[in-house]
Amino acid sequence: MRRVYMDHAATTPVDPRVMEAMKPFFSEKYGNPSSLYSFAQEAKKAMEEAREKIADLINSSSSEVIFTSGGTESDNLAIKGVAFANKKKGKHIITSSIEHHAVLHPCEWLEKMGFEVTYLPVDNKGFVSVDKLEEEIRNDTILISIMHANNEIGTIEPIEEIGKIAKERGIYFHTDAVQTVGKIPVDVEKMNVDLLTISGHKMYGPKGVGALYVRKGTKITPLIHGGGHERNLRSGTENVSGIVGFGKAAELAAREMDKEAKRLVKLRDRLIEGALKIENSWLNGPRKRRLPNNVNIGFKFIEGESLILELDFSGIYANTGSACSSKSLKPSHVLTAIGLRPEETHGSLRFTLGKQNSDEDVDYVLEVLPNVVERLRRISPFKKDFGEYEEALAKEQSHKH
Amino acid sequence: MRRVYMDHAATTPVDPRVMEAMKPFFSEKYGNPSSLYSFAQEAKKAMEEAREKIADLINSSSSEVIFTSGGTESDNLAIKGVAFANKKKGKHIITSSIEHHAVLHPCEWLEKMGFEVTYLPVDNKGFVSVDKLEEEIRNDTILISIMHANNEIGTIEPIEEIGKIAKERGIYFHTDAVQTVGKIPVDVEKMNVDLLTISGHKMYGPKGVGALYVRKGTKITPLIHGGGHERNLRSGTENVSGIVGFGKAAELAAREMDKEAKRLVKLRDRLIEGALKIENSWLNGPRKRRLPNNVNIGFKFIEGESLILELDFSGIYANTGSACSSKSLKPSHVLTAIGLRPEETHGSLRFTLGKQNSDEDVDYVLEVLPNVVERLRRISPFKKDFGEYEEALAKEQSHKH
Amino acid sequence: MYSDKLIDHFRNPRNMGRMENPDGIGKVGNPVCGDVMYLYIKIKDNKIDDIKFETFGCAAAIGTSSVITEMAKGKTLDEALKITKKDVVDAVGGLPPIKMHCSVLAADALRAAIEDYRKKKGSGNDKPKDS
Amino acid sequence: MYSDKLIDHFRNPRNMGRMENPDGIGKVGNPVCGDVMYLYIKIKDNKIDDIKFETFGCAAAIGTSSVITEMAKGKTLDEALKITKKDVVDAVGGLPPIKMHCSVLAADALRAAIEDYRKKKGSGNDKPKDS
Ligand SMILES: Cc1ncc(COP(=O)(O)O)c(C=O)c1O
Ligand SMILES: Cc1ncc(COP(=O)(O)O)c(C=O)c1O
Repeated sequence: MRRVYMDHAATTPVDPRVMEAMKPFFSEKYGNPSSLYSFAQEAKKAMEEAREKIADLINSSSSEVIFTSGGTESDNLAIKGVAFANKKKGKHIITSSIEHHAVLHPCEWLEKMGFEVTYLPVDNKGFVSVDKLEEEIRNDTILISIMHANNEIGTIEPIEEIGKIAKERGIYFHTDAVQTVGKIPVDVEKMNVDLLTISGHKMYGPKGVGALYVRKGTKITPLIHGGGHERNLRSGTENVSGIVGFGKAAELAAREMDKEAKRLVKLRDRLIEGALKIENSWLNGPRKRRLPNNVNIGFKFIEGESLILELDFSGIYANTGSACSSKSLKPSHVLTAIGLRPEETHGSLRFTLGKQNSDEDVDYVLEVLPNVVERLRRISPFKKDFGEYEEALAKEQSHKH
Repeated sequence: MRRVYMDHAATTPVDPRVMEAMKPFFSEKYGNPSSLYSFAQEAKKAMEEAREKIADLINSSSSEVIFTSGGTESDNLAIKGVAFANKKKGKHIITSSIEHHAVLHPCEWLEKMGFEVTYLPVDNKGFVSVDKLEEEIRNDTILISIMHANNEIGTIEPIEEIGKIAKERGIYFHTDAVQTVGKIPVDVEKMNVDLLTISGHKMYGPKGVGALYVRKGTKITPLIHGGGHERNLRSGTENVSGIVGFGKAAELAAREMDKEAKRLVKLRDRLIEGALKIENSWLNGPRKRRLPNNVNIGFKFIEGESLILELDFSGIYANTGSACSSKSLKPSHVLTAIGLRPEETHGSLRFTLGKQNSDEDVDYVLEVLPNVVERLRRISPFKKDFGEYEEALAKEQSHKH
Repeated sequence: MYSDKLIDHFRNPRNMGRMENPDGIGKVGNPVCGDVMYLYIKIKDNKIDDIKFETFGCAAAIGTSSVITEMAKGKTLDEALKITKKDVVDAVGGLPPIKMHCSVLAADALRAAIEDYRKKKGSGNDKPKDS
Repeated sequence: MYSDKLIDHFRNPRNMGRMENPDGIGKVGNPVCGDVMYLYIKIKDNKIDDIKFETFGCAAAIGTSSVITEMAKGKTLDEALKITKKDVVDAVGGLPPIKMHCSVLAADALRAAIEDYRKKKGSGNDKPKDS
């Protein structure tokens, strides 16, 4: 059976060249970078080279790159770190309602600790309004955190503009760039950001490694205290093999990203068009200013988890914002924020393309998908409209009287 | 040149069998364990098997094992997590003065946040006094954190006894078992601990993965908030390959640890005896209740960093508590706590043995070490005593008058 | 995550589809929450002679709907009413904890369909069909 | 971490050892901090005719001690006094930031030795040896 992995926003395979680069650092060059002897200094050197590569990819200096265990930790470090270090200056944070949980949940926790957070709404394509953001700035606003691109619906936010405002007002600005670094150009100078989150496993590096860009001079408290690694901002023996792999992934991305993005845009658009031919379907997120690899289609009358499983039987791996697929049984906060009705959020299907995907993969998905949707609709009681259910319910009830 | 790695307390190589177990999880079974489709569920399954193996090694249930990025993060999660979750109950924490910085620095940070911490002294072998600890317990004590064994001088603390007291008094008890898990038996039931820190790379697993045992019912706040992984206690896409490797390492340790510990004790004792033949040297830490792999010798009149480099030239990789080798230029807090004078702390040399080390390695070290010490003493101005320096200084100064 | 049994019922649902002129309909769940089950029954000699379902929902919802139709078919109404959520869970070879509510839904749908039948019969609004 | 040059001086220290009857001794550093340098000089025609060192400390301390003896040897006292910490750092091919204080120590030791010589000479406590 053909296998088509289209869940690259969830995670990516490790590029074989990345694996090759990592290999020596498990059982051969296994020294602890903090150790003094030559043998361990090899590990240290490799780690610093990786740092340079990450820095190059985002146009920062390498001393501004802090390695972490992943995107979630980086987001937590940025948000809690700035909050704790600047609480004397103020207690107000601005973010959006479509951030990843790795941003939203630290914010919610900070609210319990006495901070105040404004969650900006977005429009029906997922865009944050720069004007609205500006209105919400207060004298005690210490941090703005707006993601570079949304992981579910692919919306690319107006980061440069927001950065400019933050800079003018002297407010720290963090962006979660987990879905963009290595996929589209990211430049911390142009974007005017003070903090930027990267995750290794979203860009063909290994899982368990990430980075936080921290602009020189940014006041930030560590999340993990200890031996003083990473310029005292993140202690713990460094994941050397992971960092080396991450560095290699950055090097490859810097070289190959532009061409790959162009290729993916074509696949993406073909997939979107093809999927929208299925009736009672719609595109979530914008057509323009959208991640090159993101496709998110809503299908009426059916539910996403069963869609995912049906596709799985055909070797297609995709994702959904359906509540039934989540640990919390809550529908996607992103789809809700762009105005979908709850029953519509359930039928969303996300394909995120990547290096392995070809034109043939898109053909295959477009061949399988209509049948799958059709089969589930046959099982569903809603042939025409969700409203039918409510009507039926109302009739039943009036009947009883 | 012969290469003798004797810094296993700093980090260990990845066991080839561990590497073998990890391999498929980089570029083949790379799915995100949170994803629904069968392909990703393979990763999830492997991760849960690893969790079982860790649980088996420490006699816990697998649902009590939380994966983290390493020992430092686990220590931070345990200490800050319990402190934040129980601050209404009290603000007092008891720890020892010889804990790893991954425990001490979170405690110091908590002091800034309004908590109060008692740092227990230790005796001249590094043992915490159980009586003293009991005296320090207050009504508002919420956490006791005492390491299982010290990473510098190998002292194994009386954890069972302390655990019993903590249990009686209803105080959470955390132990940093980074240096013991996989080396000597660790049993969370016998030890009466509520939280226990493990690090993968200290037991022939990969760097960048660790675990925290959290006894069922323990009130603890997450350090890293986000997607709700690890029973909501530690969010972030899981380091699947690392976790699988860590699990394999635990499986191997469970099987091989007893035999290996016996072997290492013999090497250790031979190395201690041989090194102590060098004049003006002494053993740091106890003879009994000492880690099977730890040797820590002090040499007068010379400094540890230059010792490390000299040994490096002979292919021997060791460690020191010398200030000159540390990022902070402060001498080892552990050696200071057991009563060494500052000038003595500088001349400490730590060898920590491991799987690769053989009798021949010990022979080689015992052949090289006396020459190295002798050469550095020839360079040193202190031929007989550090006192000579103070005398000379005093003489010079009286001269001026 | 799911048992082979459940997957089989999801992929090859038994008694799936709409029923014309059912003797009872059970409609449970809510599209807002993501699971809706319609269960249709035809009764003959106080037994479930035919049964069909339509489900909007996850694989567990579809699988449990399918399995309960198999379990109920041929049973007397009283027997059918004794089918518990646990019976459903066992019949699909177990469910992940987070999906347990689907088994409740299936049992509820059956109960609702039977109640609907009894209500209609009792009220005489719809004459029960006997042959 | 260290340059090859520094490592060379650490492994093959020049002018190492105690000097009997030096004309000046510079003792700097503190064993408590982990670095102590003793610098011994012999003066002839106002020039540093011989120089020796003893050092307790890290590789950087030993290496910079060694290199400064090479730099100072043969220089007039005034020339020697002009050797800065930067000259020492350059001469060992750079030092890690955290080790910069070692270069200061070496320059200080030389200065202290020359001062010691001048003091002794001036005070006449020790007659300067001219030949
Ligand atoms: C936008 C965004 N932020 C943060 C994260 C979390 O990153 P990680 O999985 O590396 O913890 C993800 C991915 O899950 C993401 O898509
Ligand atoms: C006793 C002890 N605790 C904690 C740590 C930190 O563990 P990790 O290196 O995995 O962060 C170490 C090792 O550095 C250790 O020896």
